[in-house]
Amino acid sequence: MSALSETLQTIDRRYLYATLLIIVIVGLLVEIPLPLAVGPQARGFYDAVEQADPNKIAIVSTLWSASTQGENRPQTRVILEHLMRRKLRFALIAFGDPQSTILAQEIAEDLARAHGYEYGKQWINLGYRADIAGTLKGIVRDLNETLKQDSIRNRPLAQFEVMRGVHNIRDVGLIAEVSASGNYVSWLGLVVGSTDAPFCYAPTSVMAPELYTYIDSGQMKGMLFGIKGAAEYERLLGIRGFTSRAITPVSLALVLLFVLIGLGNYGMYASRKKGGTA
Amino acid sequence: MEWSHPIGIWIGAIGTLALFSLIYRENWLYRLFEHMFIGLAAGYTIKAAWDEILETQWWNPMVHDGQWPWVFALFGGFLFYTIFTKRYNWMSRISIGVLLGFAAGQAFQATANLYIPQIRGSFKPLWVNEGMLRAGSGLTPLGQSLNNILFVVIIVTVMTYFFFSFEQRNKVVQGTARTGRLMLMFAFGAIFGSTVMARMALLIDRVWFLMHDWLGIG
Amino acid sequence: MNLQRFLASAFPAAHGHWRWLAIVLAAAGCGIMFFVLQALPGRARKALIAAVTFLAGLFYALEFFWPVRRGTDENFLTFAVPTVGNVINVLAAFTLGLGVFSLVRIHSSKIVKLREGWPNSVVLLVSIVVMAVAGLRFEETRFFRSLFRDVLNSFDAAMFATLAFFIISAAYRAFRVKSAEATLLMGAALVVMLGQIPIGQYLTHWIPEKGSFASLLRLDNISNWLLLTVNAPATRAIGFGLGIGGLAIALRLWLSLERGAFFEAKADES
Amino acid sequence: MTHASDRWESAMLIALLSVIVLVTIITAQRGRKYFIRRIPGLNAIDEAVGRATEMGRPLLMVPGLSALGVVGLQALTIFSYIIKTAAKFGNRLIMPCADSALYTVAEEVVRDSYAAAGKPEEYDPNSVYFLSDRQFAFASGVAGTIFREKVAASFLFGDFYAESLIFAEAGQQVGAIQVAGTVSTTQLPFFIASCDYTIIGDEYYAASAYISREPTLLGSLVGQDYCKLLFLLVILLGVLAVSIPKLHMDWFVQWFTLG
Repeated sequence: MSALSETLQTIDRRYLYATLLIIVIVGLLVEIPLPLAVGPQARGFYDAVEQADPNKIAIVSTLWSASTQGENRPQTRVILEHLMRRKLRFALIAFGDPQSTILAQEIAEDLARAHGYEYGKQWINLGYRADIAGTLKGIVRDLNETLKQDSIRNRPLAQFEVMRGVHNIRDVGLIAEVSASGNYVSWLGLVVGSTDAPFCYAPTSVMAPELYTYIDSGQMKGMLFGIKGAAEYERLLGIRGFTSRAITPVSLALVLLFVLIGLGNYGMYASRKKGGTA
Repeated sequence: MEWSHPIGIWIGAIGTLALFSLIYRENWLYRLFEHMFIGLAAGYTIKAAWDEILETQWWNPMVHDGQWPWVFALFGGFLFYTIFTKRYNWMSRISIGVLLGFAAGQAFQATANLYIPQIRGSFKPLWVNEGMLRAGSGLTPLGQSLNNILFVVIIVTVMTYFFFSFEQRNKVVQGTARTGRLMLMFAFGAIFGSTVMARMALLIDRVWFLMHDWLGIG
Repeated sequence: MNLQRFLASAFPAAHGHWRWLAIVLAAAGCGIMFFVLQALPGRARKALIAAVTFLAGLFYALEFFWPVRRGTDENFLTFAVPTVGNVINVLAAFTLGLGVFSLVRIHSSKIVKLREGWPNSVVLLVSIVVMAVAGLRFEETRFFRSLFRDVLNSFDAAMFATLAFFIISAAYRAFRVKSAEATLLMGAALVVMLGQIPIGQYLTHWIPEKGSFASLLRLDNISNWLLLTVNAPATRAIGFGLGIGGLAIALRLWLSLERGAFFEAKADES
Repeated sequence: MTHASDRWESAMLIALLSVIVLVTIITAQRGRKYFIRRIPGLNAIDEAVGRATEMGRPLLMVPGLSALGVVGLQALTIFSYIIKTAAKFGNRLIMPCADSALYTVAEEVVRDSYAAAGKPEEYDPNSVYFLSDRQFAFASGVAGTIFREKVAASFLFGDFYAESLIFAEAGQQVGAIQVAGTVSTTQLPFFIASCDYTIIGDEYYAASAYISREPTLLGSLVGQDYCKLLFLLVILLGVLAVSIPKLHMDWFVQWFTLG
């Protein structure tokens, strides 16, 4: 028995890596059609976009680089898909990582073709800003004076049809951010208190647990819990995108981990019961 | 216009495999692609700093619109670089001080907007009757009351754990603080599970890129 | 007292060829200021740093606390908030160069001295130039887009994806549950995660979602309950502590109250 | 709330917090003695040093990826306490750094700590070294050292990110006694599950304040405690107000209702 309890505790990591890789490949190829329940937070996000004021513009802020595209790219895609379905005007803005501007632009261009959205008429990219707090304080007061030009055509904002009638935060109907960091603190601290536009957040799963206190206090109207949140949103939109396929291997990998932790601890427990070394 | 190109996909795929080789052992191929990655990322930072900010918010206003005071912003920016010298590096503390000062000044409004709504959100009635239930919450008044009591108890116990300016000899306080620390474990358990989920999603994106974009499977 | 008109008259915009003259004069002014600064004794330097930091903070503190004019949402400083935001952004954009500058410095000295691994440094410097030039001059080309999308993105994503392997092997070996705390942590992780993924939800999907006491046993309901009724107050309480701590640090920095080896030594070095 | 005048009472609460913290800091700097309790984490450190010295193998101290700032400097304060405790037993010290600026200060702190413990000759200049500023190169380098040296105890204090689990796993593998402390909440689960003791959130600041006896830190921490008490009092009063409508304390609830 002690040989088994010993091996259970020290499975060589190469086998673990191989098992994980196999599980992910199989999970991507063979879809296990398990229903995914749509949680209240993803529904909150969906309802906020559904009920957003059509005469006002939506701001979609992106704060992720390719390092977390596995979660943030599908989230950005489902949010923009929903905005375009509801024919809402939106403006992209990026903070944190300079790459965010182009990453969001690419997704928006791709979806704009499918929805007949024209750059400058229904949507615009306001580019990247290095300092977050100063920019957000400026946007609350005067959007054009703070941001000056768009990022793609480098022309003053007033020249774009999508920005007509948009002067400050009171002309914004929805604020959504897709982020790999804790930047919600700047929005909550400097913007959300100055408007009644709903504020929704799409963090990587790592950040999600910290946000439930803001959902409870009503400061955040909705939240997408990493890749799972994106998969729930795809179900709400009735589309089968990448996340609906990816959620299966994610689940299998989690099950694998819990099984391994169980084995490791059982091995330790069994060997300790016989006075073996822990 | 197309965003990707077969040659680019090949380089990306080979780079992905080279960087994955780190899990086996640090090797020269990993180091080569890591240096290429650091260089490309730094190069992109230069492009973004100029295209997105310096050209539109500093160079154009200064040169085309005649707002000459922007020259002082260049001087402020230059002072950061004195950090690389021995004699003048104290001057970098001036520009750093300006940025720190601005951030510190915003702390008042940020703290108010971040924490006052959470204090207000913590005013939860310990006894809930039918009328006070949120529509569609699916909870009975008793259920909501128990939830509210638990919520307030956890806030009090966890906050007690983080008091340092008086000795925790009193048994009740000690018990409250220890309960607080155990309650924290629920929060950390949730973070642990979510972190694992986040990392798996990143791996799946890469494996799908290798399978679908590169090899055309699936 | 309208601060905006006063500033506009104090710093009038220059037009036509006057622009270049104004810029050159201002630049000369900065040059002189550089030598004046260097001539300052240690005590005056510390006072200057403290004053500059205090004034920068005073702008936002005053703009927040000063009562607004009746019927409007502004006080005498609010007009300047966008411009100040631009100034900070420009300064922050200059700091982006610091990382690149130190990278170039380290790796070029590695090449010059032919230290071990210098070929990788050459690759690094070439990559910086290729991406910077492609991004600034050839942004609308398929070359740049593929270099960005297929190459840079792939490397960035791959670097972080290796974490998935680390976390599986490290978590498996590190989590030998030895204390009550670790047991509680693992139990919470198991329940919260099972309630989030389809496989976990499938175990109890046959129970009605709402409306009956049985629905309390659904894994996704338990998971949401744990997140909203146990995890939320715990993170909120930690947040209060860290938030007040953040305010305290902001005050110490704003008023230069920070003492201790690092802050003293730096300023007195002359 | 864009301006304080949107809800004066809430703004005054924040102003009151600031006044409290400023008063305690300035009085502490003027010599007033403030009491900070000894957090259990420091007992765990003493116990770890004691058990480690019996094994005679080296002690590892890692300041994480912290840059030269508040968190990094306080990690060095905690390390100096450990060095003073362990100096008399003569265990070899290993301290790899990931930030070149922090490395220069770390060298000074370690040398001064040995001198303060009356053992200047024990200080080995090679014990503190700059390893790499790349996250994973640093992590795998430190893990390699842990396995090669079979360190007896591993102290992880400062800013940690995704690589935290690599340190914790390596230490667990060689059976080292591990004590960690960080303010990075997202890394705490991994330290709690694999280290013998973990110092959480604000405790990190309390540990370094207790050790350094630095007036500003002590004053600030005591001020923060009073502010936390104030928050707790407001919450309890609020709960009372909404639980017992007969008290007619709606005015109190309105004070903290924004927007």
